[in-house]
Amino acid sequence: MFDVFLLLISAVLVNNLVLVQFLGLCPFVGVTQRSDDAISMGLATAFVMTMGAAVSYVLYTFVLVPLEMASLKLIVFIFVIASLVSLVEIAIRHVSPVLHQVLGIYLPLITTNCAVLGVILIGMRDDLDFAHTVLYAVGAAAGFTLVMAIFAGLRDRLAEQRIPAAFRGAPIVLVTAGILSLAFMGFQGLGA
Amino acid sequence: MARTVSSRSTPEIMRIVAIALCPGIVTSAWVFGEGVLLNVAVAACLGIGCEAALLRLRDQPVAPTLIDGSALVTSLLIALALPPSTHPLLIAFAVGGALGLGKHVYGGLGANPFNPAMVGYALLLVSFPAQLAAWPQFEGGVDQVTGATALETFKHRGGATVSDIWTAANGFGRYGVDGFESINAAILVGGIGLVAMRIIDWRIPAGVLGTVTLLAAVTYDGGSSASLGSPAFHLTSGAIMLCAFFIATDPVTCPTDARGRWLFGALVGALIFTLRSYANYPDGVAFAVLIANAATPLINRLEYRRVVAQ
Amino acid sequence: MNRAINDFVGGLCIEEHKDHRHLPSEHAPLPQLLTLCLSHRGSALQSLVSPSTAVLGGTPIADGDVMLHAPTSGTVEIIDGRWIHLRPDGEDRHAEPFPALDAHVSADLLLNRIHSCGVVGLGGGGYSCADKMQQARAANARTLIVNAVECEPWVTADEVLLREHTDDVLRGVDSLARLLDDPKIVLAIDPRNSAVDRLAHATTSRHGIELLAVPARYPAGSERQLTQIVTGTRLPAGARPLDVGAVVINVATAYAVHRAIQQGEPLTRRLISVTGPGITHPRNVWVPIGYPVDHLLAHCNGGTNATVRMGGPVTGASATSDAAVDKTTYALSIVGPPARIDPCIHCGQCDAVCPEGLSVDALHFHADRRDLAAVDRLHLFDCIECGACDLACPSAIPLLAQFRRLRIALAERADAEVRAEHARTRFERQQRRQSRDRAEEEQRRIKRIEAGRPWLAQ
Amino acid sequence: MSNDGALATAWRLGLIASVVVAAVMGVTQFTAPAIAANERSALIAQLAQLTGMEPTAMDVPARLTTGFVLCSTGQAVAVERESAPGYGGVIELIIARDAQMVRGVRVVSHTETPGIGDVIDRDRTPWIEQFAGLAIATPDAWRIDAVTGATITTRAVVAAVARHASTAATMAPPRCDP
Amino acid sequence: MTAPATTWRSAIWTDNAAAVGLLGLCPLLAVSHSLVNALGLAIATIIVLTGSNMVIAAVRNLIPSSARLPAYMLVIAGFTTIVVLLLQAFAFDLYQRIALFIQIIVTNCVILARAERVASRVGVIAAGVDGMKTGLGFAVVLIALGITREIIGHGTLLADMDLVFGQLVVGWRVDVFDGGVLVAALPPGAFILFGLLLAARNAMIRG
Ligand SMILES: Cc1cc2nc3c(=O)[nH]c(=O)nc-3n(C[C@H](O)[C@H](O)[C@H](O)COP(=O)(O)O)c2cc1C
Ligand SMILES: Cc1cc2nc3c(=O)[nH]c(=O)nc-3n(C[C@H](O)[C@H](O)[C@H](O)COP(=O)(O)O)c2cc1C
Ligand SMILES: Cc1cc2nc3c(=O)[nH]c(=O)nc-3n(C[C@H](O)[C@H](O)[C@H](O)COP(=O)(O)O)c2cc1C
Ligand SMILES: Cc1cc2nc3c(=O)[nH]c(=O)nc-3n(C[C@H](O)[C@H](O)[C@H](O)CO)c2cc1C
Ligand code: SF4
Ligand code: SF4
Ligand code: SF4
Ligand code: SF4
Ligand code: FES
Repeated sequence: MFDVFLLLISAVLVNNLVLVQFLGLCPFVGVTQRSDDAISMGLATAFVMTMGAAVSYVLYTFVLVPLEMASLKLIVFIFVIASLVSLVEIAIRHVSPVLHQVLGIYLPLITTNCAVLGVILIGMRDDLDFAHTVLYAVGAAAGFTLVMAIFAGLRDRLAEQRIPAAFRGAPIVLVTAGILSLAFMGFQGLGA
Repeated sequence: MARTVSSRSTPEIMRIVAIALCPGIVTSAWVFGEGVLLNVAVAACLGIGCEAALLRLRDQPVAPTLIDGSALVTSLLIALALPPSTHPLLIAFAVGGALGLGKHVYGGLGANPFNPAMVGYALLLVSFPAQLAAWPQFEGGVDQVTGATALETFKHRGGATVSDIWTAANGFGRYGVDGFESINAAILVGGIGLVAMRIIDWRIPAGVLGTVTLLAAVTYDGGSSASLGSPAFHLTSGAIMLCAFFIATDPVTCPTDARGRWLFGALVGALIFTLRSYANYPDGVAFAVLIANAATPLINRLEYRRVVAQ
Repeated sequence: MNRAINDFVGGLCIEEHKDHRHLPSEHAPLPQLLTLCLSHRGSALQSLVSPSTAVLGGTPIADGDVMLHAPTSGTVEIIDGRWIHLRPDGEDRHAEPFPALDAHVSADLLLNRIHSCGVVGLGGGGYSCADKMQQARAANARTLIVNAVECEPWVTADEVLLREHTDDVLRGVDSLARLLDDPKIVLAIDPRNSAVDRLAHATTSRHGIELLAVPARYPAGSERQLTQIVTGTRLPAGARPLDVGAVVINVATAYAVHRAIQQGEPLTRRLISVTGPGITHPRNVWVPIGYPVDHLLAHCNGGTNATVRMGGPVTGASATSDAAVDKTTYALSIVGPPARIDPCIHCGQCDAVCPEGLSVDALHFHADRRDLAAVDRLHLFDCIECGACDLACPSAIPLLAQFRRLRIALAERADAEVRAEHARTRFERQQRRQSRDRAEEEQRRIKRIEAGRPWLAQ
Repeated sequence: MSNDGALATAWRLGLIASVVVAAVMGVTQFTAPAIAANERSALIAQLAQLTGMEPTAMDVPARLTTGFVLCSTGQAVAVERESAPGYGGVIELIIARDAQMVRGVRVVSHTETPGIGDVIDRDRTPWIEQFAGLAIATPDAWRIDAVTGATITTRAVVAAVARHASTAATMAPPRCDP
Repeated sequence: MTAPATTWRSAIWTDNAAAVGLLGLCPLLAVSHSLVNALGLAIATIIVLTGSNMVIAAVRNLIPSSARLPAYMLVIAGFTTIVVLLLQAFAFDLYQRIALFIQIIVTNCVILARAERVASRVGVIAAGVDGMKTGLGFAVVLIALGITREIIGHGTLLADMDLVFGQLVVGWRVDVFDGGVLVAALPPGAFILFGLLLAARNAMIRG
């Protein structure tokens, strides 16, 4: 139980996907202009991330490796993610049109979000078993959603007119992300 | 409009905050020697020079903005957070980081989302952690042997009990005479002055100190070696008072209304306790404040409301 | 005198600066020219006189939502559609007043008299007194609140009027009370007011007027806040006192009602404070409506139009160079040199004092960027323009002035839509606009995102 | 879209997929030996560094377990894991020793403060090489200075290695399996 | 058919996908703490971009328009895998340092964008050149950030270059100053320094 907690803390805070691992930065800087967009994107990604990690683990361990086709893993994972995104979209549309309205437009974007693939690959690199892979994915996804929400809040002040011209737009976004990442350095050692 | 009531202006507020830091500075100098005053002098000069340079770089009028005094407050807080006689280049790094990256890239006074002093301090701490651990061995205050502060000893307490740490650690006189307790007490005095003058909102220090006390009390087991420290230990060590009264209260970077401020104070307190107890850097203050700053817009948004029933 | 047991939220204590409260009122000499505006609270008045007509004081010269009378005898000189210029002949002859009405006339007669004497709210709002009472009757209002609070610093006109004409004001209140069905009458006043003793004396001999000491906090005199103090009910956004069965009447209005009913005299002059930090001798002066501001300032040895505000120093708006006193001008405030303005430090003082609980600093932030949608969302239109935020702001940011400008901008935008869509109710229009905006924004957002690169649309 | 169209699309996509998969598998076949060799020589190089020996490919087992004995030119060296409670968490070590002495120590993973505690990382400083050649029987006589500023980290490592050594000294020395 | 006019100047300076569009940020920030890593990733990215662009251009008439994206993704993933395998075979040490982010080239949005916008419309050569240009733009940013972070963060320049260029360049390492400012090599430094570089670029463009 305790190590589950530690794994989650590590994935959410200490080794935060975005701020420490550098994964999922495109949506982080791209879809955080509005809070509700950011949170919806975070949730949609979280879903695909968790499912993707689980399915990929199974496919890799029980299909690719026995067939000695491990080197096809990138191709397979990318298609797992893309199919999941489509499946999820269809499923959501049928089950809950409301949810579909909220998440629908973000789903296609997730295919090129490297965080999803990154989480799968990291789980594999660290030799996590199935349960830990899924747990790690849940934690990473939660960390992703958390910083999406935080950053969306911060962006209001980044529209301040007094920001020096050279810093407007991307530079100030990056500096702010840097300071946020600096703040997250404080979690170093937590749960270790 | 012209002022019709004698409320204090922003520059006056900044000056009063700087003055309220003086008991802390003096006590710190008494405890750790004149190296503290050197820090303060260097930081203040660098801070004002840096602010002027940045204003010029931004094509802003220098003189009127310089006298708003916020750069001075930033510099003094940095000076107090550093070990005595820190190398001027390191101070320059922190002050430059604070005013440049922490404040002026966002457009100067009032526009920054993060506490500038803590941005500068954290940049320095992460870059030169060894140099920032160099607090002088404190007995007599002169001999410049470095030693672990109580918080570091606490961090890696091995078999030591809380009271071992208290008596053994550098700068701890256990209630009273010398060390971090007296510095924290002096800062508390200045902080209470600010509360009394209504320059800071009492809810923030109350939230910070209350949460730290509460968490420490709940987890306190009588002081065994596995304890996370007693409430008294947490309330007298490190930068806790500085944080509660001077840092977390920076109006620019904390929420604007009462409920938000309670929440913010509690968040800072909980983070300090957690980071002190479990994370790598000994005093989690800077990181706790920066993280809470990041949450401030969200907290404020909770409060975008009308009190009136619609 | 009773102390109020209820209080309003927000607000702040300020220094009063009311030493001139003890001076007797004065009379201003007739000026060369009176300027009377042909619009009242945004709606036009029809002129009843033609150019170069000679008129007597008290002659009706314009009609519309309210009536306007000539303050003195003289010649009507120019009418350019917006203004009537009256050049006094210096003799100050007056037309025959209406007959006094006794205590038993019908309510309709009373209301009629109040209307034909041009009585409007003199507390600053300027709403037609007859209309307000008519509505109060229709809504069966049970509480009549007489507003003698005068919470603006530096302003003492109501106080001096109340002290010098205590009984007349109370008679006016009686007349108004007669229009309602045995209402509870509350005279709300700041306990420091110099008329308190006389009032206490005068009200002991009467029944049914409660003298209530309100909290000495700005803006206790604002009707929404005052209603909460008196009734204990906080008014919801957009509600008026009448919605909780109360009607609020200013003391000067009550006095004007008395003059109209018992003296038959139209409203053509009022007592105003010429005051503020920029003048050596603040005082209270009776002036005819239409008195040019520059003339009055010269008479009182203070300031120029550039430094004067129409109204109190807190809520008053800057005067134009040709401004003149109108019925709602309760003070002219000469302000000192402008203070140094610092950036907003998000200290939250303004939010803490805002009696309407607005997120003022957020409003300011979005107002700076002229983000009209955001300020609308943050309830700019619930701002009562009290200026408490200005008083609290350590950076001396002119928040109220900014909000007023913004409201005008928003109102103009709304006006443009009204013209485009013809007459529909504001409610419906807003509803539709909101849902359309939402749909359009959604469309745009979907397009942006479907382009695969929402982040490029910085 | 008509069925024909869909079918054609599927066919063409299938074709592209087959070509890509074939290409990848081809390159896999082509590079597999080199990659395997690289992986092995990297491992061997690491073991050489750790133990101070020059093991040949034949000496190194195909799959490493957490503890194993490396045999090279008749010498037997035990390579084992150990952990130390550092400043910021657990430090994972790998220790090589023979019957008499410590052959080498490396840090596998740690969460010490960057810039302070990471002196133990061979990529940063050679501090950890001091252990090579110390007698396992007499850990008390080791003279390894703690690093100022990283006292806790370095002491923890020294203590862990010493503990490991003294336990090892009481056990049977590593032997080469026939 | 004329190729979409992407000039070298626009690909590298004015419309640089990484600098202007903030696309493909993850690998950029993650591997730029030293120049050698940055170079390694830059070269790999250029190869994938150029290769996939050329292949897609070559088979563009074969690709059914309704299944464009899966087809592009197939090609890109195939190319990335091949580069991964080649690196493992011929530059193993380098690969080990940047393994994760080499694989993540698959999801680099710039590559997909070029496939869609250019490779599907022009000839093989033009598509290849476009891929080179775009890749070079990415590489320039990577290298600039790599240099900055290596100098500030480690106080060195060109350290470990042998991982890319072999034994020839072992002596190239320059020690600029002692120690370095650690934060530059850590995650916060990546964000902040890239922000500062972009600000400098903005300032230069504005003149
Ligand atoms: C901020 C503010 C302060 C006010 N203060 C007073 C006051 O002190 N006395 C007063 O009579 N009216 C004051 N008013 C106007 C009252 O809200 C209200 O309009 C008036 O009392 C109604 O009476 P009337 O219609 O007779 O003018 C204030 C309004 C505002 C917005
Ligand atoms: C799932 C998905 C993700 C995409 N992500 C990106 C991206 O991150 N950046 C990008 O430029 N194009 C991306 N594209 C491609 C765009 O949809 C679009 O085709 C490309 O930007 C060319 O559009 P334009 O010519 O209108 O600029 C993506 C496409 C898909 C299907
Ligand atoms: C930010 C910071 C990080 C630290 N990190 C470590 C560390 O990783 N390892 C360690 O042993 N000590 C660490 N310390 C502890 C101090 O360096 C401490 O002063 C030292 O370990 C004990 O002092 P001494 O070496 O003079 O006995 C850290 C201290 C600070 C302030
Ligand atoms: C009560 C109070 C506390 C302050 N605390 C800080 C602080 O912790 N750090 C800092 O850089 N500036 C502080 N300042 C100064 C100033 O508000 C700060 O530099 C702004 O963030 C600059 O925009 C403080 C000012 C006041 C009035
Ligand atoms: S301003 Fe507010 S807090 Fe201060 S004295 Fe007045 S009521 Fe009390
Ligand atoms: S306030 Fe001035 S402009 Fe408005 S109606 Fe009155 S006199 Fe005319
Ligand atoms: S002027 Fe408006 S915003 Fe300011 S305190 Fe008054 S009601 Fe609130
Ligand atoms: S009182 Fe002034 S400085 Fe403070 S938050 Fe409000 S506007 Fe900003
Ligand atoms: S490169 Fe990571 S999300 Fe685009």
